[in-house]
Amino acid sequence: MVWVNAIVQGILLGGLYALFACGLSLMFGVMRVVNLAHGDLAVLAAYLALAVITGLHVPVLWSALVVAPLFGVVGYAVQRFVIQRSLDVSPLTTLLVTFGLSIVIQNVLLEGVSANSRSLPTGWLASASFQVNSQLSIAYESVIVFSVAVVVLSSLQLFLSRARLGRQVRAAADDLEAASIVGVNVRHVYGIAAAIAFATVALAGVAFGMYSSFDPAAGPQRLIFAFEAVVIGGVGSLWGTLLGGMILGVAQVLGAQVDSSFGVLAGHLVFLVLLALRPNGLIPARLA
Amino acid sequence: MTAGPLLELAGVSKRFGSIIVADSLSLVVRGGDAVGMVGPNGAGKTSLFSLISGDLSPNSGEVHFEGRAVTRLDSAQRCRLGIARTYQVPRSFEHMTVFENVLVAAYRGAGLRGHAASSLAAGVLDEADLRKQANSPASRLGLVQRKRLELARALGCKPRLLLLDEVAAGLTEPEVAGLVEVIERIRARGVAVIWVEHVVRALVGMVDRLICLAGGRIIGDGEPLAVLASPAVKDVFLGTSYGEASQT
Amino acid sequence: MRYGLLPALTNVSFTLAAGETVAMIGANGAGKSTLLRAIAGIHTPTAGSIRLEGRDITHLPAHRRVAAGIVLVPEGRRLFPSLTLEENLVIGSVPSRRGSWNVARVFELFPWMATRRARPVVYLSGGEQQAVAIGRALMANPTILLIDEMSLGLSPAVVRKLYDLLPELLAAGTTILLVEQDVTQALRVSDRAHCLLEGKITLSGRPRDLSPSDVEAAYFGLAKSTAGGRG
Amino acid sequence: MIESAPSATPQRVTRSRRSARWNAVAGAVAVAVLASLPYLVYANVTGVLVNLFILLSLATLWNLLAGYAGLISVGQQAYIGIGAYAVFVLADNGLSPFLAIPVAALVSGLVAVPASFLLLRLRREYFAIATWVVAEAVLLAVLRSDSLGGGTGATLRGLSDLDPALRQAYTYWAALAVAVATLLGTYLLLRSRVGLDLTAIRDNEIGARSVGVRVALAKGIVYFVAAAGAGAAGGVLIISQLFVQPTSVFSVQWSAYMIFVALIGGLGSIEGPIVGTVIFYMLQQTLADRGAWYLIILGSVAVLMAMWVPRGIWGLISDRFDLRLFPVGYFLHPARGTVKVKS
Repeated sequence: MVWVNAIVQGILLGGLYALFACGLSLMFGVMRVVNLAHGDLAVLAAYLALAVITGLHVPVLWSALVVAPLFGVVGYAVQRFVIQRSLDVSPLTTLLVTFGLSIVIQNVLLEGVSANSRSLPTGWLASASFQVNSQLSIAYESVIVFSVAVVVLSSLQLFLSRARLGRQVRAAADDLEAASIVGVNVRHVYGIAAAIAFATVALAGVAFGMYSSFDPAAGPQRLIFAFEAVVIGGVGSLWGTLLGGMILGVAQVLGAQVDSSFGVLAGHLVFLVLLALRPNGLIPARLA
Repeated sequence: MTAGPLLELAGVSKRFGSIIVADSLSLVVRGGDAVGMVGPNGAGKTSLFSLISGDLSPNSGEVHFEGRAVTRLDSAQRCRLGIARTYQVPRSFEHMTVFENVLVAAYRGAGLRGHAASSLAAGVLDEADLRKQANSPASRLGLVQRKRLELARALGCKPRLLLLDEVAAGLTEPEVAGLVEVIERIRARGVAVIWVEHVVRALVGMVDRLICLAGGRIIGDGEPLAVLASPAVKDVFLGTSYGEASQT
Repeated sequence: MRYGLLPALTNVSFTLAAGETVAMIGANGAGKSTLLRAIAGIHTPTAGSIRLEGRDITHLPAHRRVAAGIVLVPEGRRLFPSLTLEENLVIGSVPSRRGSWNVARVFELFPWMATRRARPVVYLSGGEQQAVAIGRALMANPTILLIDEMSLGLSPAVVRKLYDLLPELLAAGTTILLVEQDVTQALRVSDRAHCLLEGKITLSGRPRDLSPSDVEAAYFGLAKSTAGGRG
Repeated sequence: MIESAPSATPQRVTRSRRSARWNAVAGAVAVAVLASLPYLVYANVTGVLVNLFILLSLATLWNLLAGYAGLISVGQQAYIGIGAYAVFVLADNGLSPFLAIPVAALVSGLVAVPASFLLLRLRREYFAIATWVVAEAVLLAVLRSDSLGGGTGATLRGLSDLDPALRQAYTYWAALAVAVATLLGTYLLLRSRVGLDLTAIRDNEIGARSVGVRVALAKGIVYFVAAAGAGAAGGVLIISQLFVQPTSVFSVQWSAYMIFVALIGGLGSIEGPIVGTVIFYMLQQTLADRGAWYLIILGSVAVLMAMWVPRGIWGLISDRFDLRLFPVGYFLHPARGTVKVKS
């Protein structure tokens, strides 16, 4: 029963990782950019949510409705003015530039809010859970986060497959030049993809802040977990990302079951082994 | 010298998804041969070069060089065995000087060291008429000089089989004549040459065998003018019913 | 329309009149594709200018040229593999230009498409893919349609079928610039033809005024007098 | 039979356009002056310079990876940490910490060999993050190890009976030696045929392969050298601090330092990281009492440089003055007089 519990918790944790990963996956799938500042953006979003909650006295879920759209706008601007420019220089430059942004965000946070760790106040949700049986209890929070992840992934999937703009995103991901000659404004579409990615990472940041405490240096590990989920699941495949997140979550929780300090390491080892065996991920697929 | 063929392709096929770039190709080239290759866009000429040079590995079939199976060797290994190629879009080392570009080839492709390597490189630059540019970075060369650098770098590998992919494209008439002279000299040293070119007149003047490729298959192989005159080849180049059109 | 210098092209100038079909023939490597891609806005010419109805569009990005009515059917089809057949057509209407083309009319033109509308395009044959590429371009209601190597990799029967569609497109007043290796087909359907060799126009005229031997000579670059010799 | 090379006209090859003798003399003088500093200045100055030398070594090696082999690693801190812990273990077993530095370099290099089999197969984005994951995995393994002190860290033994002034001087010389060895090693590597291979690979990997360059081998050599150098720097680090704390020695902050320094100074030249280190040092000193601001400014400058001045400050300098302190090129001259003539 201990193991069943671990697997259930791991799967639910995987929802959070998938939420982190879908923006990364989208940006890599569409414009071949790995945003190394991804995790730090999530942490930044968590701090912003905290400011909204304490400033406006609203519950945590409402703060997400403020932070996510704001991040969307920022994402569009960052894509058009920073990432696009570095893409024009060389693909290596995007890595260096986003890494630089990562360090800058971390240290701005460090200066602005100190290194103390914080967490988002979730009120009664914090301790609420339902008991499946004597050994298996599930926290409402994890269920909410998992559901949010599934809803976000489904909406994204729906957007890409049905919406006019979503179709343009897929076309630009398939063939940049062909997209431009059928009249798609590729730079705008890239901006839209980045806006979505930033909005989802903001949601992930808020969810993360509900789940556990955070501090300015928490970003890189979020990035790594997100990337591991993407690679395990297969780049550009959204449902693969959910699967990847769940595999990573289960590996971490099972690892922690063996030895409390072995959890994260177990996740890394699963990732490295899979990377060695299948460099293209479990479900190699095109976007959507 | 061995009596066997220099290069032998046996039933080589290569697909990219549903596109077939080489359809069970078989081909024999002997030492010192000068072979021209023509074909419409997408006929698979450059892919065939890549299959010979090792930039691509075939889905099926075997490639033998001097009697040795090289199908599973990469392009660097094949180069060190004596197969050198040029690329249609030059792959110069932009931030290195012209001399250094060729020197890498002399060190690695030809396996020479020290003075022997720099002598070879210098000689090759003379041959390709790039001696004056020896110390300027490759990024400063114009397109025509870049094409010459491609040739020089391939020669720097001291190949026994040289694959030339459109080295004459964009050259003026006298430049093409000069290039043909250079390639004649290379041939005279016993190096086999396979030359893909759209400037058909450059080819016809120099090769003693012409291969026409279409749809990943060989549709003509033999004496150049005879190949160009054959109905199958005319069909591929000038259209399905060119004969009909010319009668009206 | 005027057109100038690119590395692969030297000082090429020509004009298109509304409603005519012009063929650009020549061996590969002659610069034909480069020319079409420059008109479509993928490359910017190093010198010279491109004008559409008197307006200078030399520096207009590709997607805005589509909105202005210049639409390219690219070499190798360039369909979107992760989009279905119908989506590949629908995305052609992104610039939302006014006109009579829509999915239903494309299906009228190619009835087989209707039954396979939800299929990914990778499962279509080469000829079918080419038809989708043409349909996609028509969805933008082009005033100038640029067609690059329509016959490439297709069987003669399919090529003929595709070319037989052109008059129907022309009926809508569309101007067509064809780049083609299949000389016979190109000459059959065009009002005027230019032969491009090594980046220069070497021969121009109405198809009926061009003799087959002139075309052959211009095409291979073998001057008639030396074609028989080795030199 | 095939004739050998086409006959070459008489020629002579040098490694720089001008004579490099004065560069060598100036370099030797600079090293001699730096080496005599412990006799001339207070220990707080040499203490700062120790950190500067560590950074210079790391940035030089990262530049070798990224600027020459095109390998963007954000996980070199793995080898810094391995080097530091190797010195700790060796000193614990009675070896002098100073003598342990070269051994630590070797240990780091040897760990890099199996890692390189996994990492060098990956494409650039995958490579970057996988190096980071490897560094995290090593950190987590160290945290779990009681014999290495776990999360609390480890204190270096074997230097307590040494006079503090002498210890500081020895530490300074060790740091200087590692920096000089790194620069000289990088210079010699780039001057060798491997250097030519690397430049060719960076400019055009397919082209390099097509002229016979063993791409995987060349990248493997660079990865090994960069890991060994980072290990040596880590060894100096533990000696200078007498203590190693795992989350700090394995911190990605190290990657930030080396990347920013190399980007600002200029990727793809030996001089770039030297220039970058000096700028870093000046900025750090100016903003010393303003916490993390120097990193924020440095990071922002590095980002802007990467986008708008990809070859960095040294790129601007060398373009304007045609200057090279470390000539690694080959120049072909017509022969003069009796110098090596071959017909």
